[in-house]
Amino acid sequence: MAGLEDLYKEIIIDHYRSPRNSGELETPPAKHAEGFNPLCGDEVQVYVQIDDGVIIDVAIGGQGCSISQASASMMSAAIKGKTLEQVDELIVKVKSMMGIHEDSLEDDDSGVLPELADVDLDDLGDSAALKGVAKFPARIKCATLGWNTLAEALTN
Amino acid sequence: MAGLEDLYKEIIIDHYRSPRNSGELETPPAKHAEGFNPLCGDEVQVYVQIDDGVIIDVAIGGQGCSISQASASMMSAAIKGKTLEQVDELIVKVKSMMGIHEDSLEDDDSGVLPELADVDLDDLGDSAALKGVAKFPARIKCATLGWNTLAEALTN
Amino acid sequence: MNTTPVEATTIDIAEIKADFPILNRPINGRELVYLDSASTSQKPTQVLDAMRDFYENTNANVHRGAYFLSDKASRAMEGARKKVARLIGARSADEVIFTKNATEALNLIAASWGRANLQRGDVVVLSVLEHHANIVPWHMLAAERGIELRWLQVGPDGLLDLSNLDELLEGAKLVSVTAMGNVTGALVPVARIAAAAHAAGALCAVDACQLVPHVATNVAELDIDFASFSGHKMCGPTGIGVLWARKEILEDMPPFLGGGGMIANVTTEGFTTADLPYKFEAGTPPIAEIIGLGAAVDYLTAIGMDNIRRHEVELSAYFMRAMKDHHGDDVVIHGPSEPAQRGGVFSFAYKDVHPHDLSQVLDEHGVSVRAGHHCAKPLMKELGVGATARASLYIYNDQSDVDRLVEALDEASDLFSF
Amino acid sequence: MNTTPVEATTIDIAEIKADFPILNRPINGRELVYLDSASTSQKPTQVLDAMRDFYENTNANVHRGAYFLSDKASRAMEGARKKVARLIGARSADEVIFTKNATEALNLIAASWGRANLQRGDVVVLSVLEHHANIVPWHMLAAERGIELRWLQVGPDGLLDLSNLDELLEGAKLVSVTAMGNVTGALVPVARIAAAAHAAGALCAVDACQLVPHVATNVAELDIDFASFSGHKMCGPTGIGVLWARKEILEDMPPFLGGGGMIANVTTEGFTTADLPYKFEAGTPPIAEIIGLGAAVDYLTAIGMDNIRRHEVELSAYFMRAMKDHHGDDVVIHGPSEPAQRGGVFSFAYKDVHPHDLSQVLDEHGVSVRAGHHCAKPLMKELGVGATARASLYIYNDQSDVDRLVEALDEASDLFSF
Ligand SMILES: Cc1ncc(COP(=O)(O)O)c(C=O)c1O
Ligand SMILES: Cc1ncc(COP(=O)(O)O)c(C=O)c1O
Repeated sequence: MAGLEDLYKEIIIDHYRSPRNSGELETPPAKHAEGFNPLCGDEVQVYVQIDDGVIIDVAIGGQGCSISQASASMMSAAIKGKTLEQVDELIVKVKSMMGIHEDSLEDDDSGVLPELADVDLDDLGDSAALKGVAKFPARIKCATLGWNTLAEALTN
Repeated sequence: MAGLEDLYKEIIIDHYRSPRNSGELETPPAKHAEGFNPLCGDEVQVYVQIDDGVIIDVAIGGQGCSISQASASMMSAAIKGKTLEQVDELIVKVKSMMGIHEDSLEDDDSGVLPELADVDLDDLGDSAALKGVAKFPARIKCATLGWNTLAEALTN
Repeated sequence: MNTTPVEATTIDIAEIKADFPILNRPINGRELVYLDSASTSQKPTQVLDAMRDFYENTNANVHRGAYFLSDKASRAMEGARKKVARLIGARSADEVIFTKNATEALNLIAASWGRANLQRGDVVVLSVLEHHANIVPWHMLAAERGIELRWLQVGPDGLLDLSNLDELLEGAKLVSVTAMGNVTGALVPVARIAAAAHAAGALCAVDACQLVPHVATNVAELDIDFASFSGHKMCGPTGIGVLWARKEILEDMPPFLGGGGMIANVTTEGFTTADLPYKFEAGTPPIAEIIGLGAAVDYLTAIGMDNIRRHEVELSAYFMRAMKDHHGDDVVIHGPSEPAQRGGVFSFAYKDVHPHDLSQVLDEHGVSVRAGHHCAKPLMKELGVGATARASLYIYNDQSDVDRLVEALDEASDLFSF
Repeated sequence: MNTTPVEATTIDIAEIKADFPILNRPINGRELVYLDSASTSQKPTQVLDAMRDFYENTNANVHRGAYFLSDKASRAMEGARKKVARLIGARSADEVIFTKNATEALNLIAASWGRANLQRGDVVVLSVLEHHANIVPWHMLAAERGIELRWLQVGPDGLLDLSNLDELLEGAKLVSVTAMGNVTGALVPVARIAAAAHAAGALCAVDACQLVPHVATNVAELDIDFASFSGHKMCGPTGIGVLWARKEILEDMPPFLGGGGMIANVTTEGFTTADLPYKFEAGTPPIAEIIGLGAAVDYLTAIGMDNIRRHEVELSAYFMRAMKDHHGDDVVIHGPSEPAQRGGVFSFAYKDVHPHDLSQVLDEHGVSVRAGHHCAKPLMKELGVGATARASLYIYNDQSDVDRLVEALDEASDLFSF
């Protein structure tokens, strides 16, 4: 089993203590979504302001564990100024970094961890520090909550 | 485990093959009830004609296994001409012969058979031959179906 | 265990028998011949070990804990869900809902999909082959909602009569049928019924209780909409059943039972539901039972579902031949006479001995055979009997078991001849 | 095992620990300290053996077979029903209905009794201490029927505020409350609430999930009308729950799920129901799980419910003292401060470390503690938190387990201090 130092990297604790882009944006014009992790009660709010296919502003809020809140903060920093296409790519990248392949019926574990795709972590910024979360499957939902909520906000 | 000869006594097979008092009575004046054993599909019909607290006529019908049908036949022979009080006593007697103590929360078996009450089997007539059924708990419901249906007919 | 089925051309029944400890148990001094698998199957050591191992090494509640044991338990449970999904050809594990038994799965369809989609006068088509589990929930809905039930009948040779299927389907919203009758073993052409249902604008629900344990099943190929089955009939434990349905359908259905695990949020004012499959799994799931079912799927898959079916068809042919050779017209077997058109489930009459008495006498010889209406009273009425004796076969039965039954019948004859 | 409880004055926890194989399991190199019994308990060898023995020697379906195994299985199941009935002081085993979990039992009350007895505008009184299992079924009924829900609040020290009970009960048909909160361990004066309910013409249902495993329970003395609990929280297996209710009430209730076993007769036209308790047990019951629950009742009874309660009160006192002594104001424990007014369930906050992170760090030290909303979001809102860490005690916990938790908290402090 992986040690806690893989999970609680200093940069993660830093985002947790001092979340970037904390706040709200006016809706409309901003898009907004609210994400719950029903299993542990984590909550994330995501506001994105889009102009001509580019995320020109972002704000986040919520409450929850260090991983969920730090991940949302890192996400907000990573997407600012990116095009929607770039953001879509980032979402896929983060998920495969966590070993998530939607709806796969293969490898039914029973304790074995999924092989991690050899993902190019460029562009992810601080989010790359979340790589270690994949070794703690119970926390993957925490780490992806912000990204899933972003995806929902974009389709709203 | 008890042998089949305790269950399938000759007199039982005889009642099964040639049920006594087979038929129907007109209702009213006769009282009637229909009993099901939902577990095995056994059915018994009981008709009783009561005059001044005495069972002056009885008829039975139904379909089912040898034990259920023979027991109903024996029952019909045992109650004819008896007073309602005597019939109530008979019902209790048959049940205790089977080791049934309604609603008792004691002795939760797991295979052990209940102690049989030392019942005086007089008045039961041929029904006394059903004593052996108590050793086959799965068949007790067959043996008591006729008697339970009688009790229901009397309260109708 | 292996997930890609390796199909041996033959299987060794003696080896399989050895996996089932109860089959070495003496009953009345004779080795047990268990012929009641249509009611519940026996369990192999592999399944019992998987559950024991779970309780002794992993036991914790699922989904709501970050700690090691809880996470491991959750993953073991979700792993089992995938195994079940693969076994029946589901597109996604999210389509697999765990219930306590097939009966709960069928009630879930009626109570959730039924209440949301059926109004007074709407038609549901059933068949007279159905088990009470696929009848009573619809009677309950009929009493509450005033829906109309229509019935497919059996034709000659005990097969379902589909000649008036299109007529019955007129205006129907659902047809809900068994894939294999639990009294006579009659196979039902589910794909054909589903196609007719869809053509008529209806959905098709299949009671797969007797199918999944015995015949390779692919819900996508059958093109059905719902399937229900029980773990305990397929070498798994009691206390676990499965509802499969197409995702689009499940997503539109309201929740069934309410409680922990099936919610996204709860306030004193109301609640919102969790995503599939959890929306339909209220409360602590039957965790060890789900893991046991996963082990049962592994067990059956390792033998190979096609091998299982082949064995049962061969043994069924032997069964019918041996009964005929030995007892001639004294034995009447209900249902299809062609082994290929049926499962290894044989309701039979023997002389005029009542089924209940027959079962008692056979038991005295160590042969376990069920007697009764088999929770199919409408079919009993069709057959014109109050009850039948029923012998049903599975992978751990062989010709010697059939021989023991055939011999024991002679004794019944003696006992009831005076 | 013994059925008349022999109450020893002291119990040997080391001896009890040895009955639970999982407690010898190393987690991250340390012996497991399991502090999540409020979620699910561990299982003693005696219970696992009883189930294995059933599967290996008796397994058959119940009630519908005359043969030896089926009869023996049926009697074992009914024997377990009597054990449960005796444990809770029921008048008759017919009052004990087996469900898949407590959640199903609570849904049964709402769906069957509720639909039959509640009309638009009728009032059901709940409390903010409730688990979602005793909330969501009533929300579902409210959405369907327009019933009104009223809520008892918590007062100081986390106990239920009963000052406006009579007011809330005005016009109420039912009050449904937990006997012991699963977040804070707060004991609820059920007998007093039941008396007030009856005086107001209402019935009283009790969620006894956290009571029956920990405190001697007598439904007749409490004078309540319904009680629900789960086997898996009281040393029994998953997949089994209990609904108890007074016979007169059960007899008047319509059936819940339909299918085999719960009918007297079925035709293509309709059906009639079987007698109690079977009327509410559709389909193949969780047979092995019922037998496992019976063995769990034997296990608890042999230790003695009063001894169990005494041990937990003592250990709770130690828990609160040790936390205070070691961590002072860094730890805040929610709920009653008096051990006699609570069960051994402790939701606590530690500095500003999020509960989820806390649980993760403790797990690293082999200490299993749950973090989350514990399926009690309305109470979380009352407490003003999104989640708590929760440590819960049972018979196999002792002071050394508490010590391990206390020490591990120091590590959390270190990790989150930069
Ligand atoms: C107070 C209370 N009620 C209800 C439940 C639900 O029990 P189950 O999940 O076994 O149905 C629980 C446990 O989770 C509980 O603690
Ligand atoms: C065809 C069929 N449907 C439904 C059932 C009900 O299954 P269960 O009792 O496991 O819910 C059975 C088995 O009894 C069956 O054979």
